[in-house]
Amino acid sequence: MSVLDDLLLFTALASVAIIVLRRFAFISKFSVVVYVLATVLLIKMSALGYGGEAVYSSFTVNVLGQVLQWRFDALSWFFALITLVVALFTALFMSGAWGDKYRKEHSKEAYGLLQVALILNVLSMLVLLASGDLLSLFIGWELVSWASFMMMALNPDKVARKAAIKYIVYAMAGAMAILMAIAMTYNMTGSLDYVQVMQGMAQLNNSQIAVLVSLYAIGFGIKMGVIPFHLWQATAYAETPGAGAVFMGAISARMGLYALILVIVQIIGLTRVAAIEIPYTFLDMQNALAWVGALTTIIPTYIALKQNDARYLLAWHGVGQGGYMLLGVMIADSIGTAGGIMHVFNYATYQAALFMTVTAVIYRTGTSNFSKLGGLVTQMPLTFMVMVVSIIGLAGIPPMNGFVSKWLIYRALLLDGQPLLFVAAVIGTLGTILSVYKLVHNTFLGQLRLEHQDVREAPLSMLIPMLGLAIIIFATGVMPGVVLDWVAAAQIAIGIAPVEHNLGGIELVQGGLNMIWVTGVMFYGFAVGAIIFYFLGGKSKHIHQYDNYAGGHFLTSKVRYHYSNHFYAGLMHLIGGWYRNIFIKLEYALVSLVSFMSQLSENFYRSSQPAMLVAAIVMLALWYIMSADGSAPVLVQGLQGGMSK
Amino acid sequence: MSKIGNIPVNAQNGKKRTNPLAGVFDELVQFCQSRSMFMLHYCTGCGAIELPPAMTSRFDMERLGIQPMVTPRQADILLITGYVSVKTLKRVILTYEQMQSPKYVIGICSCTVNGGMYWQSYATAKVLNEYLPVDVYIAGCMPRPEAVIEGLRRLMGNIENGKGIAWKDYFQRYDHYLGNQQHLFGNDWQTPTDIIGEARHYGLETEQTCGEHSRILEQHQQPLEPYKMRIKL
Amino acid sequence: MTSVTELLAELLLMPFIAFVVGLAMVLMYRKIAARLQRRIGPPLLQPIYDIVKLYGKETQISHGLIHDIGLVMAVGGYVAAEIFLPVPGMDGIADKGGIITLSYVLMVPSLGLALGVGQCANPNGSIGISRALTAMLAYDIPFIIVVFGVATHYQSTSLVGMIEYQQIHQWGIFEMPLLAVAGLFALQGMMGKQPFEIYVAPAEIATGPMVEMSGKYMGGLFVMQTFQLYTAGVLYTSLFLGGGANWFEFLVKIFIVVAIPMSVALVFPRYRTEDMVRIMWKWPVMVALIGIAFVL
Amino acid sequence: MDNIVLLVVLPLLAAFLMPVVARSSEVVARTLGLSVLFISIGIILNVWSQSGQIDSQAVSIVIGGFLPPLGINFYVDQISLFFALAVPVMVLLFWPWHRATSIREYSLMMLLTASASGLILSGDLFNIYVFYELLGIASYSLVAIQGRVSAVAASFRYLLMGSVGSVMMLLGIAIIYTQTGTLNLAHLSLLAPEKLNNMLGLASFALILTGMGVKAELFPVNSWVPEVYGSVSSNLAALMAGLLSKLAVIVIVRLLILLFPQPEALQLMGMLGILGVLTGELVAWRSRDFVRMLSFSSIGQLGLIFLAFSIPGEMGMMAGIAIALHHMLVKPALFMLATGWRGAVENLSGVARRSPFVVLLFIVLILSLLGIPPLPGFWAKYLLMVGLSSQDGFIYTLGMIIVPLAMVIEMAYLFKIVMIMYRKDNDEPAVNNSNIVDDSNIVDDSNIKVVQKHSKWGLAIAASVAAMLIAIVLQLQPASDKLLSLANQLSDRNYYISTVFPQIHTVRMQSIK
Repeated sequence: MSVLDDLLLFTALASVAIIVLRRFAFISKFSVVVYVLATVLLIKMSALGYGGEAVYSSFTVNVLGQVLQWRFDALSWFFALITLVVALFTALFMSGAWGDKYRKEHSKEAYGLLQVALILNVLSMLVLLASGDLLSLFIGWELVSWASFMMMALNPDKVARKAAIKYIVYAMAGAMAILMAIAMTYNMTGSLDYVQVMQGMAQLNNSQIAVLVSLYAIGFGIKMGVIPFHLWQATAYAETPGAGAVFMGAISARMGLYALILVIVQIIGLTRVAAIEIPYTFLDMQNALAWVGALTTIIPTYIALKQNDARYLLAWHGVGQGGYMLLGVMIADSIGTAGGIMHVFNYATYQAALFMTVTAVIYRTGTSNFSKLGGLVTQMPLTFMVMVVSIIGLAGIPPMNGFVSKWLIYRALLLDGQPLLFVAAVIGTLGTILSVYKLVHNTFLGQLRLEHQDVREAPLSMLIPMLGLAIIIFATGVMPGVVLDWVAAAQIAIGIAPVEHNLGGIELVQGGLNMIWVTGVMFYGFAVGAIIFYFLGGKSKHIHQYDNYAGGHFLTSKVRYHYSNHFYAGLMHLIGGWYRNIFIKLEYALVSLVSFMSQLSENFYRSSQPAMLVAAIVMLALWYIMSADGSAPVLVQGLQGGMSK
Repeated sequence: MSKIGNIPVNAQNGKKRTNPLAGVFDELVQFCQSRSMFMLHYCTGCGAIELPPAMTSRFDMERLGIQPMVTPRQADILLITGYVSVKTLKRVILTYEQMQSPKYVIGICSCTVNGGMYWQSYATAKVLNEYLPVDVYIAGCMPRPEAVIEGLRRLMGNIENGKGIAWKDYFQRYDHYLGNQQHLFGNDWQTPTDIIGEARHYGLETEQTCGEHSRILEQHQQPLEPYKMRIKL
Repeated sequence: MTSVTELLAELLLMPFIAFVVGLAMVLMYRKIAARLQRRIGPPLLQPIYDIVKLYGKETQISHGLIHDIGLVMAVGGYVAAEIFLPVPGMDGIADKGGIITLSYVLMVPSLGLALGVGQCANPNGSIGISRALTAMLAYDIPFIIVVFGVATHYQSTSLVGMIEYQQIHQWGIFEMPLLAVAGLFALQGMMGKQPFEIYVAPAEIATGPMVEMSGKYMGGLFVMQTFQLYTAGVLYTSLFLGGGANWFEFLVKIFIVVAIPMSVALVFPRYRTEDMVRIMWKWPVMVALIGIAFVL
Repeated sequence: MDNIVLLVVLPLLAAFLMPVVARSSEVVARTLGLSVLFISIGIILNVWSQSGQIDSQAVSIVIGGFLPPLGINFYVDQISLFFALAVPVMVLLFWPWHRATSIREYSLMMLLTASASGLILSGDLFNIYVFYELLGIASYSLVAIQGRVSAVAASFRYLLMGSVGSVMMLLGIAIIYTQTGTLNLAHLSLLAPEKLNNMLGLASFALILTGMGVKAELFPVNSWVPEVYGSVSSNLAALMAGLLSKLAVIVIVRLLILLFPQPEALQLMGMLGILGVLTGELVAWRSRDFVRMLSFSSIGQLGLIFLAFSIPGEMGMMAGIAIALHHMLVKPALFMLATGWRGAVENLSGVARRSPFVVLLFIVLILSLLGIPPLPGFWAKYLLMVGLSSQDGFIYTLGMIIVPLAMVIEMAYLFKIVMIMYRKDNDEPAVNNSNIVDDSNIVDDSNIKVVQKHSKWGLAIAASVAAMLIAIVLQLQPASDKLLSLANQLSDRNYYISTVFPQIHTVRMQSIK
């Protein structure tokens, strides 16, 4: 029994236990204990994070001439760590007041099912991460998809239901693309074992690789929600019930990136991918994928900018941030890949924290609609603080961790000489800054609404995981070396030169990054600012929000003196017309096409003279077969020939 | 240009200051205050037309460190340029109360001094300093830019000499001003600003700050305590 | 590694120098404005008078803790940014950052200010911030293209490295004239001066972000403005004009750099937000892209 | 071993005796059918247990003492034995107990049993035709006897199509006979490479394919399916969709392997399979009626089976058998669940709250049907995909694209139902049944009763199927080995020939040496 066996077995048993015990009140505490223990088991494998040998499971299955096996390498370990940590925080988050309220509003069963969905998601992700060959990868992949579906389907609302169905259709399409690719891989290389496939890939020609890469990229890309498959994700994650959205938003879609790194970077190898020229463009396939990443940062980010609901805004950013990861990985040098992989960790921390803050706001106010919020900072200061820390991370501004990974990606693009991709990435970041300000402003700043005057801070059980995540966001921002160690190990595992790093960041001849210095100087600056502010000026008086400049107007609670609607009006005057819903129309066209074909087929099945139709078809077929031979009377000849015998 | 005598202001010049900077470099701060004045010109009447020439190239107020500002929060001087109708006065008072001390009021044109040609109007407030502590009046119908600048220089001199303390009067004798305001606007008069609270906060409260009029105010006043940032789980 | 004294000197002196130079730049701006309008303009020490007066206010309003912290972040962020900007003789810490870091550190004050203004609960302020962020989106795109081109050309993201390269070889403005032009255009937006100052629009949204700022809050913004002008000047000088071998050269350069957009600013009216975005995304971006094509 | 013949004879006898016996004693007549079924099962189990070798070795049973090719024989190998067992078992499972069934229906069921067993066991082309006709007659009548107007109409359509089919099949057989002069499969198989490996052979295959295809729900000749399944009882639908279609498929495949070596035959079948998958799933996507949806899904799945069998080589055979067996398990179970859920899918709103366990069962079944790992359906689909990708032809490439698309569409409509079932807001039937059921002129919905309760028997069947699926997952390794041996045996022509003509085998072996 290896530690991996222990981990998988433990999680599986825990899933069973949670399924059985889901209606009991202690299930929330129980699940927290489960995730703690699972994390401990994972930490027992922490040698992986520092360049240790891969851990194999002793459990294998022989089926149809394939050996299914499971193993953990540094990359899986890294992703598994994120998964378990996020799950732990999520479980903590939902264990207390939030869970009680959810139980009250829905039912014990519903809460139990949420716990079940969480553990099943974790289990399926661990199975996916542990996969040791393409077939077990696919099994894990499908398990993850369906576990996610279960989580999404827990929300009984109509919108959520529709989103869940949409998700699963997309996921199925992706899975089918992967299945096609796996079948082709098997036939081309004669095996599905990673090592053998890797060797077999060397024998393939470029067009074969091109087909495989596109199929795998489509399959994994659908899960990540890359352009043009981004439509499903935001609604689905946003509508997942509170704590579920925390988990899903933070890590679920990243499984796509894991598989993509594993298959396209590690097994196929980016040099092979880069060797494929795409006809009629100046791009090779690697560049094309990088562009997909870049577009994925831009388009969803700007869709997020238009959202009027905090959950949707965050979920759309989730899609957009996936683009950075893909972009980083596709730069293919050690810095870029490090940025892409590290961004998974950073993203998971701040996205989880952000979803938690929004859930906390919903918990207290019952809404996440920007038009119905505002000014909550006085009521929920700690939640606000966590949100600020996280949005600084999301926007990629120092000293939070999101900056480091984005810096790596920018740096790699600079070194690689990719001006347009660089600009695209920056456009994405700028859009992010715009929309995170909208998020924090419309929720927490501005005028407090009358009905929210008695809103209280989020309960402690929700605050603890939020603050914990905020600390992680800051700490890994100041000391990115901690995460970069793991990232470097993962890079070795996927066959890329590890990034040269130290505790504070990157050592580079042509300009490195030392976050300890940056943070130090920034805090020195803040200290100077504070001294100037607090010791050089007089006493200030804290005043009521209605004591406000309104051109001489007398403000009362009857007048809503708050700006949240149509927040970036000026910008939208210009770019508003660019939101043409082209992808939605594309999707609709596809559905219409299917519908049209379906109608055609139905007409066939309904035709009232089936027998005549059949006869006609058969006659046609016969005529074809006969005439194909060039001699029409072959039937007659044949019959005569037969008789004469 | 006629000489205008001092307007009676009953402020006591308490030495207590909230600003540590001012405590140390009292003179310096007063000097700077006199040399840097941001004015909010409340263009109530015809006098406003004299301000553009005063600001632009012909007379160039910026030589004196005077420049226009937009909101009461940023401004030091409130220029009332013309007659003040009752309706306007409400806004003027709100604007004044939203300005940050030290703050100064300058009444321009005769209308602000005694109602001027609107003396007989039922809808005009006649004497501005019944409602606000006016630092300087600049009489005339209308006063020329030279007169305006002269008035401003007078104010600068006052500030530099530590005599520009009319703003304290408003805090210290708030009840008096409030009474006049209530007399004009009716007893349900209230601004969203909390002058009494401010007076207490900055230690400017005297026995005349509150009185019978502020008691009337308290009876119907909307609560003005700011939302405290609180961590109440 | 710099010695402790040097470090301390940099930490203390660089923001202070920035402040003093920035004050002079503010004065220059007001003087240029006055001269262009045929006025005399403010006295020599007017910027100091203003700041001292604002800090010397007896009363000032705060809309809450975030209002205060926002101001601290705004000023503090710039203080930090100044330390990352290399000046003659002091570039020890600047070497730790680099141009990408600097660009993002420069967003911290904006973010701080945005948060502070948000808590002021005044829609004019929020509108101002929404416009300011839009403006940032507008000018940062040409600026970042320029940064990319420059960093590619010098094969470095370290400002110190870039300056060294230019002092050995040739000024960037001669090697990359198109990028320099585009950079100047972006600088105009970055300084928030005339054609692109819709976000303060005094008559329309009551100076936008500054609407509720009084006393030391406003004073903080004035300090921030000095830093802002200084940063713009030094950044451009470091990228294109070879930094400064000595202080005199350096100061001359940065004052000239700042004076150009200022002079341009005062003969222009104001663009609307969308027009600003449009013009920023069209001309400087185009010029910068052509410039990059030459660099690559 | 020779008892195997009884599998055909006994039910046939029973079928004819039952109406006669019923005149004297109805009880005896009713028990007669059941007892015959039990006897049949007993016989097969006996055979199975007696000769352990049957498990791996095929046997040819000569009937009447005349040796093939002159005499007729039954060919018993693993797959035919399995289906011979499946016939009585499934007939028993879906026996029309629960109603006051007329003795005629029992009689017809016996006829169905006999002909189905005969069909799978026959080693002779003409017998196959005869049993096929018998099977047809039994099923037309069974459909018609359901008593509903819609059932009669559907039956007529079925009859029409079936008749055309049998004529075509007869024509095909006639061509084969003129070419080779024999009808024994083994003998034909010997002659096929030289005599049937031409256009004429292909034509005869096309004719037989379309003829048999009527039962096997092959693409152009399957438009009876939705009407028939929609109007008969779920039991009969389960039997027809689950068992009879697979029997026809297996027979077609056997003929294909033995008689038609040309690749065009495979391609033809593959093409029809693809069309079946595509149209079936597409129409199912539009259906608003639960049973119709299942019927079209069944057409789609049969298309998959044809496509799988059209892949040359062992992989295709394995895939075909796997999908066929899987569908044989899952589809009847789904039809069993449909007993409680007839009518418009909109009416299923809120079902999950009333009967959560049944819905869970339904989900497990459809997940397997969709091929979600690690459920058995996945392995079948995996084999199909690997098989398809291993081939080069246009058909297979098309199949590679169409099959995943069809799966996505299938998933979309099946999970639309699941979501409706879990809907909370609307527990009342959303719309009046008659408005929603497809306005097809054939379905006479006035007679469809919305039964809101499942029979316990049906649920038990569905539950045991689900349990079996999970059991297979736990026993993947033995299951895949078994599948491999089944496929090997089915695809080996020489093995068939040498089993029927042991002497030829030895002669060949010697000649090779």
